[in-house]
Amino acid sequence: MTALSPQFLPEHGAAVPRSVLLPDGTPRPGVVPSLDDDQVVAALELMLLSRAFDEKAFSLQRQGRFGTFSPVHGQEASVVGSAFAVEPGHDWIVPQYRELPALLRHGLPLESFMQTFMGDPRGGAIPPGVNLLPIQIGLAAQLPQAVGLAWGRRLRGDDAVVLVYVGDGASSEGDFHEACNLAGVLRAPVVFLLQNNGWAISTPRSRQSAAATLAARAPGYGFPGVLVDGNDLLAVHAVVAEAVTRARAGDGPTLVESLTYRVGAHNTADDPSRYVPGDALREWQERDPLSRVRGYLRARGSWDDEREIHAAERIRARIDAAVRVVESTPPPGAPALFDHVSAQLSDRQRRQRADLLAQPETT
Amino acid sequence: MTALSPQFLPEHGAAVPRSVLLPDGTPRPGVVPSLDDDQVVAALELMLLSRAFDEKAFSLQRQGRFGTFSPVHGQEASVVGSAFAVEPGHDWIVPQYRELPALLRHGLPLESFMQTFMGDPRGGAIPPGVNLLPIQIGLAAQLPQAVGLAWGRRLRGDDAVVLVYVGDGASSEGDFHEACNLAGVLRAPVVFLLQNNGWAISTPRSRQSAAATLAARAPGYGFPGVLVDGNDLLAVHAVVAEAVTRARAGDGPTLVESLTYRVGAHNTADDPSRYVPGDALREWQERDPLSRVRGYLRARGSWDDEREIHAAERIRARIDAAVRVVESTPPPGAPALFDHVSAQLSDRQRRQRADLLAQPETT
Amino acid sequence: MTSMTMLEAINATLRDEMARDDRVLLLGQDVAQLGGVFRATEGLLERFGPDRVVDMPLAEAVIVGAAIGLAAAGLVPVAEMQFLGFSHQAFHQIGAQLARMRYRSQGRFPMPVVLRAPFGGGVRTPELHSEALEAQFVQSPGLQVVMPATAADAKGLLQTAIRQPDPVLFCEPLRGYRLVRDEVPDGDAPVPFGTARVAREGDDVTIIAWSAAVHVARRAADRLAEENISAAVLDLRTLVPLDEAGILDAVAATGRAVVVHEAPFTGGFGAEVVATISDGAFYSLEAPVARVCPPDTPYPAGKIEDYYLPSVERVVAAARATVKAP
Amino acid sequence: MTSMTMLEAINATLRDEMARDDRVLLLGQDVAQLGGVFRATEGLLERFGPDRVVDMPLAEAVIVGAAIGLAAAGLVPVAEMQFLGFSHQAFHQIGAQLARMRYRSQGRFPMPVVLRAPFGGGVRTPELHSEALEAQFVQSPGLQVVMPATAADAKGLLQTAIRQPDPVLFCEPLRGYRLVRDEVPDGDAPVPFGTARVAREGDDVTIIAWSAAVHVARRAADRLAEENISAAVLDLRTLVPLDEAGILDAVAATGRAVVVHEAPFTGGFGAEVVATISDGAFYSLEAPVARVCPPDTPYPAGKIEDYYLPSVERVVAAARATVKAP
Ligand SMILES: Cc1ncc(C[n+]2csc(CCOP(=O)(O)OP(=O)(O)O)c2C)c(N)n1
Ligand SMILES: Cc1ncc(C[n+]2csc(CCOP(=O)(O)OP(=O)(O)O)c2C)c(N)n1
Ligand SMILES: [Mg+2]
Ligand SMILES: [Mg+2]
Repeated sequence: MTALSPQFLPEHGAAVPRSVLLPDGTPRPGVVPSLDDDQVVAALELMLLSRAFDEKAFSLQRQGRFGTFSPVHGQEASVVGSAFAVEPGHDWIVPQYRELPALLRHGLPLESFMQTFMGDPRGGAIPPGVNLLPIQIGLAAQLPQAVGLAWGRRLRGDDAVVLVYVGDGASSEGDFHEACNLAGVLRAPVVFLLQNNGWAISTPRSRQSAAATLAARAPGYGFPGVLVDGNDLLAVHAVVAEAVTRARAGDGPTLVESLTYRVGAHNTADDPSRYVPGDALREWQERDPLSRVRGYLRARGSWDDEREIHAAERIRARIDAAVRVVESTPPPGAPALFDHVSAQLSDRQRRQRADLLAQPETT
Repeated sequence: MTALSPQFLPEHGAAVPRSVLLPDGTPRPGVVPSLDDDQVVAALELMLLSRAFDEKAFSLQRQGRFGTFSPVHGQEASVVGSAFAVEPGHDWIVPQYRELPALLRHGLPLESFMQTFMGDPRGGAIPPGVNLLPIQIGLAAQLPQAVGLAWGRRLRGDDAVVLVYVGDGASSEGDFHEACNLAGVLRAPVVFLLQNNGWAISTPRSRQSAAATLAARAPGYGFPGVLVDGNDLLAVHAVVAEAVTRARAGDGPTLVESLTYRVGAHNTADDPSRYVPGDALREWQERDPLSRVRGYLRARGSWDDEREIHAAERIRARIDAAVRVVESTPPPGAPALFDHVSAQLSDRQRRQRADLLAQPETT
Repeated sequence: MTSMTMLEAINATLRDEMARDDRVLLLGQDVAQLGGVFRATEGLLERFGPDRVVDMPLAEAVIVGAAIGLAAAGLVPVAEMQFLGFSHQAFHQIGAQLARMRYRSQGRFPMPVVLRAPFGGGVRTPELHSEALEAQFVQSPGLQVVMPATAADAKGLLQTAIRQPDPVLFCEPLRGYRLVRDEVPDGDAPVPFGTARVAREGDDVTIIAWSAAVHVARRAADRLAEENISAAVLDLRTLVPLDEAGILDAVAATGRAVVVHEAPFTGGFGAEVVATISDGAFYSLEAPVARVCPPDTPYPAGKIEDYYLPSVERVVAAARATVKAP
Repeated sequence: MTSMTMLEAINATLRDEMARDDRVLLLGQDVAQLGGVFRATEGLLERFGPDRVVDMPLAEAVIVGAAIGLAAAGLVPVAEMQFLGFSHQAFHQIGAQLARMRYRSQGRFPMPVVLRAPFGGGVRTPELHSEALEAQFVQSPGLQVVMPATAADAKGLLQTAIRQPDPVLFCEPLRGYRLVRDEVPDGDAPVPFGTARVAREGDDVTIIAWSAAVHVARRAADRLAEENISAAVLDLRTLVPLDEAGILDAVAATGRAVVVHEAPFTGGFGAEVVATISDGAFYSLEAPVARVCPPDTPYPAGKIEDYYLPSVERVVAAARATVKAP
């Protein structure tokens, strides 16, 4: 009885990722890059910083000088390309936890980020004018907040756009649905940047959802969805920039699924060799997002070995300086437990604070 | 840069509802009804019972003899058509709270249902062999449970299908998303019957979601979605029967959006005149699901005034008998607080129980 | 002073606060067009328009989550949970998010958010509508838990809740909405958090309660007076912050106490009250503090609700036993 | 007897229970292929196959909700919340659904469901991983709350949890996973719920604790012994059901008590313990029961975690003061 069969089929969720650059960095014929060469160079340097920081964080962690950290490795184009589509100081970024370069671009001091991963509560401080919500550990909880923020900024009369990150794993949480749905109803100026990196710890994307793509969820919320090659800096940038334009114009949210890969461990405590198939890993390693940008810039004469070496030096110096700063910062003391808990401590909290400070040293 | 624009657009979520009968009950040319006349008569009688019970419940409630009750009025084809597509005693029904006739068909005594709405905990008892989960007040919470049930029955080796109901309002809850997504991953034998009756209390469907249809969410979970005219008994039945067949065959879930209308109050405590536009109401009253079935059966010589009168008498007698039974049942006493809380009461609960029974009468 | 029901006091206070501060906005299920299922927000859509009184999709987590974002954007959201029981759907956005945002951001994002939520027994609701869940929220440092018993306090505490910069769970007793009526001060009359109210003076025993149970306690005190037992009634008003000094003073004066609440016994906030008294008034206490509250069973169906809830008789019996204790 | 860590005991018990009863199945995030982020379920996928050890999508509410449905279908699900903190995302499926299903269906659907959840401090986790949330679950009548401190109890209580027919929240202390090692009985050794364990005898003061805090209490008792204070340590093992008689006996023997836990002070389960003692041992109590627990502040970042958690020194100081009290 085909006249009665479903109008919506699983295969309607399939799509070919949008892309701008071929794997070697050659632009597809006919596409006009949405970033000029200076911008692409700046983006590449941020990607290089991110890659270098990953390595540094792992080595510090192995020495007990850093906490559990989730590297960006493999996803640099996805994070940086999207972050370059919003304006620091005006637009907002709401992170999950694997988006260091986006936070840096928006003005978070590297030192703050490091402090957080070194267990110092003061790392949570976000300087005034830096338009970020804190990194989020409760997966997908950032999404309803991002929608409220976008809505609120519009009510307050500015045209800021909120770019919110979420993982493929976190997209299974109820908060993802509730947030997308509300954003659609309100036509809130928000861009959902779903980084599909193939994994949620050990759970592969195929086990996370039977959907052909996660971008296909967008029509179910009444707004556009786009699947983009997440290892293609220029494609991610262009697609997100278009979404930002729509949002700013009052045309509502977009769901961007950035198809990328977590090339390495979930975090410093993880052993991916227990579950990641070797060939998939190799295949994605070959699609390294940094190489693609290098290829693109080299062909345009805007990048070469010398620049690479200088960039690496500057990056190393910046990271080392940050390590020195945070390692030489005196640790917080017991009173920090009570700092910023609320505008005013209650009588009971004040007594607890006094008692604690009067206590013998803890061992 | 159209080569980069979204592959998924809001308009991809639109669809024309599947239907079998024209408003006057004439079958569309070429469609073969999926129920024979005896079945349709049985369905109509159940719809009539439901309508009659709605009225009775309102009048009892006004007299203080019944609690807050949500009528089925307007949605009878949607509830009954879908319930007729599953097999009592083998398949399972997991209700929201507005599906009385489905529960009756699956074997719940009318008396139990009434007891529940009269505040008697014993109404919650579901007789062995009656394959129902309890009605659900925590909206959408039934959906994850239904998926687990479907999965579990398959693990236990039977081919039962679970038909779970959910409202358009409840479909905004995170549980809707999590349940659909898991069902897709597991290819669980479950049919999601989303009754879009236009309202969640006072909140119109247009304010609930910007999606063109809610059925359009299915590809985002990797299974088929179908929009059906929910006031068309035969269309709802056919569409759900097809989904049940798929589920039973191991081909996974289906999301059925049944487009219908709540013709009346949300419940006995509600005043819809505060928010329901009069013309919408009139329009839908004209699309009464009962009339359509009557028209269909009359044209086939299987229904007439005499049958209608007899049915009404039988129904009234059945309802009156149920009212008598429940009103003459002695009320539960204080010990009922402790019945079925757990297999064994703890020492503390036993003491609480003894204390309570020793207490002076409550006023 | 104007005589008002709690519902009228809440409605009027929301209206006045919205008029006073244009950053205040209301969001929730059915709050705008319908004016709330209990009419707590009636007339506010008409007065303040759809940008400030907003019907939300049926999804509690995004109501709270959006309120967090709105607060981060500089607004003062007052969100309604249609019933406290359904705040469970938003639980992860409350303790781990809303309550911690100021701390997590080290002061960058204070959260002037009020979550209003009706709850409580005695009105024969369907399942999950009546549960007294306050004790599940007090372990969320950063969140204040406010439980008015009177119309005057509903106003005064709601004014404070909206005006101070930290998040508040504001629990409104269903039973009190239309049944509780008292004299409400006109104009500004914010009631500071953490100040319990002596609802009745007394010498022999102190009955401690909050929300609707305060009225049970008062009726019990009336009954006890007939037996020549003079019972004081202390209305805590806010559980977090807790008026420890107020509790200890009230108990020190009588040496005996009874706590009354609608939540189940084990782990109910009554335990904290007993422990607070034990900590601070151990040596002046002449008898164990009695707890009058429901047993450790699920909130029951309407026909047996009265057996479950603390009754005047049970409070009287407990107070009597406490007073008679050696 | 075999010497095992808690993690080994849990892994072995899951394995044995799955072998014993083919209705038992495991579900959770990363429990199958990876064997759990802590390896609690390591080797079980290989042994029992993908129908019985199931990696779930990243969504806690549907993990608990599905477990409810699985139980209704006749299975015995053991679901893992990757961390107790994320059970908040499933909170509405726990107290209002899982715990009430037997009651709601008047006995038709018992819920033999175990929710395993690691939690607790001392291991420098990222935010939201360490919170001690037990007090938020004890107000869910129908739900049992189990908190083993030793490897032997992890086994014995988990055996009971899986075999008895009602839902259990089974909280596993992160700090104990690899650090706690003790002699675990071989074979069947279920530990009944509601029976506290005397972890150490003593005459002067009774220290009451559960989960990882039991070890802090024991170390404090060692330290107190050096001062000639003889401290008993009582490990509650299960909070619901609560071993009231065990508590009262232990406190009656010494007349003095200290409660230790990792959850914030106000409304922590310590309050219930104090209130239980106040109810039942008022006249034998010689000093107020002290509570040693974190302040009413959010669980902090790693560098200040040690200031927050109850330390041996703070327990010693509290016990000493309690013993010296007039
Ligand atoms: C609500 C919640 N559940 C579980 C976890 C534990 N957890 C931390 S990271 C992670 C996987 C996240 O996967 P994804 O969202 O795809 O992000 P990715 O790590 O790939 O960037 C899990 C399960 C958590 N932090 N929050
Ligand atoms: C989780 C939850 N939130 C809120 C409510 C209060 N409530 C009861 S019915 C209802 C509207 C339900 O709308 P819908 O799902 O469309 O079902 P319908 O009433 O139209 O059949 C609401 C908000 C609830 N019962 N559960
Ligand atoms: Mg991922
Ligand atoms: Mg509806």
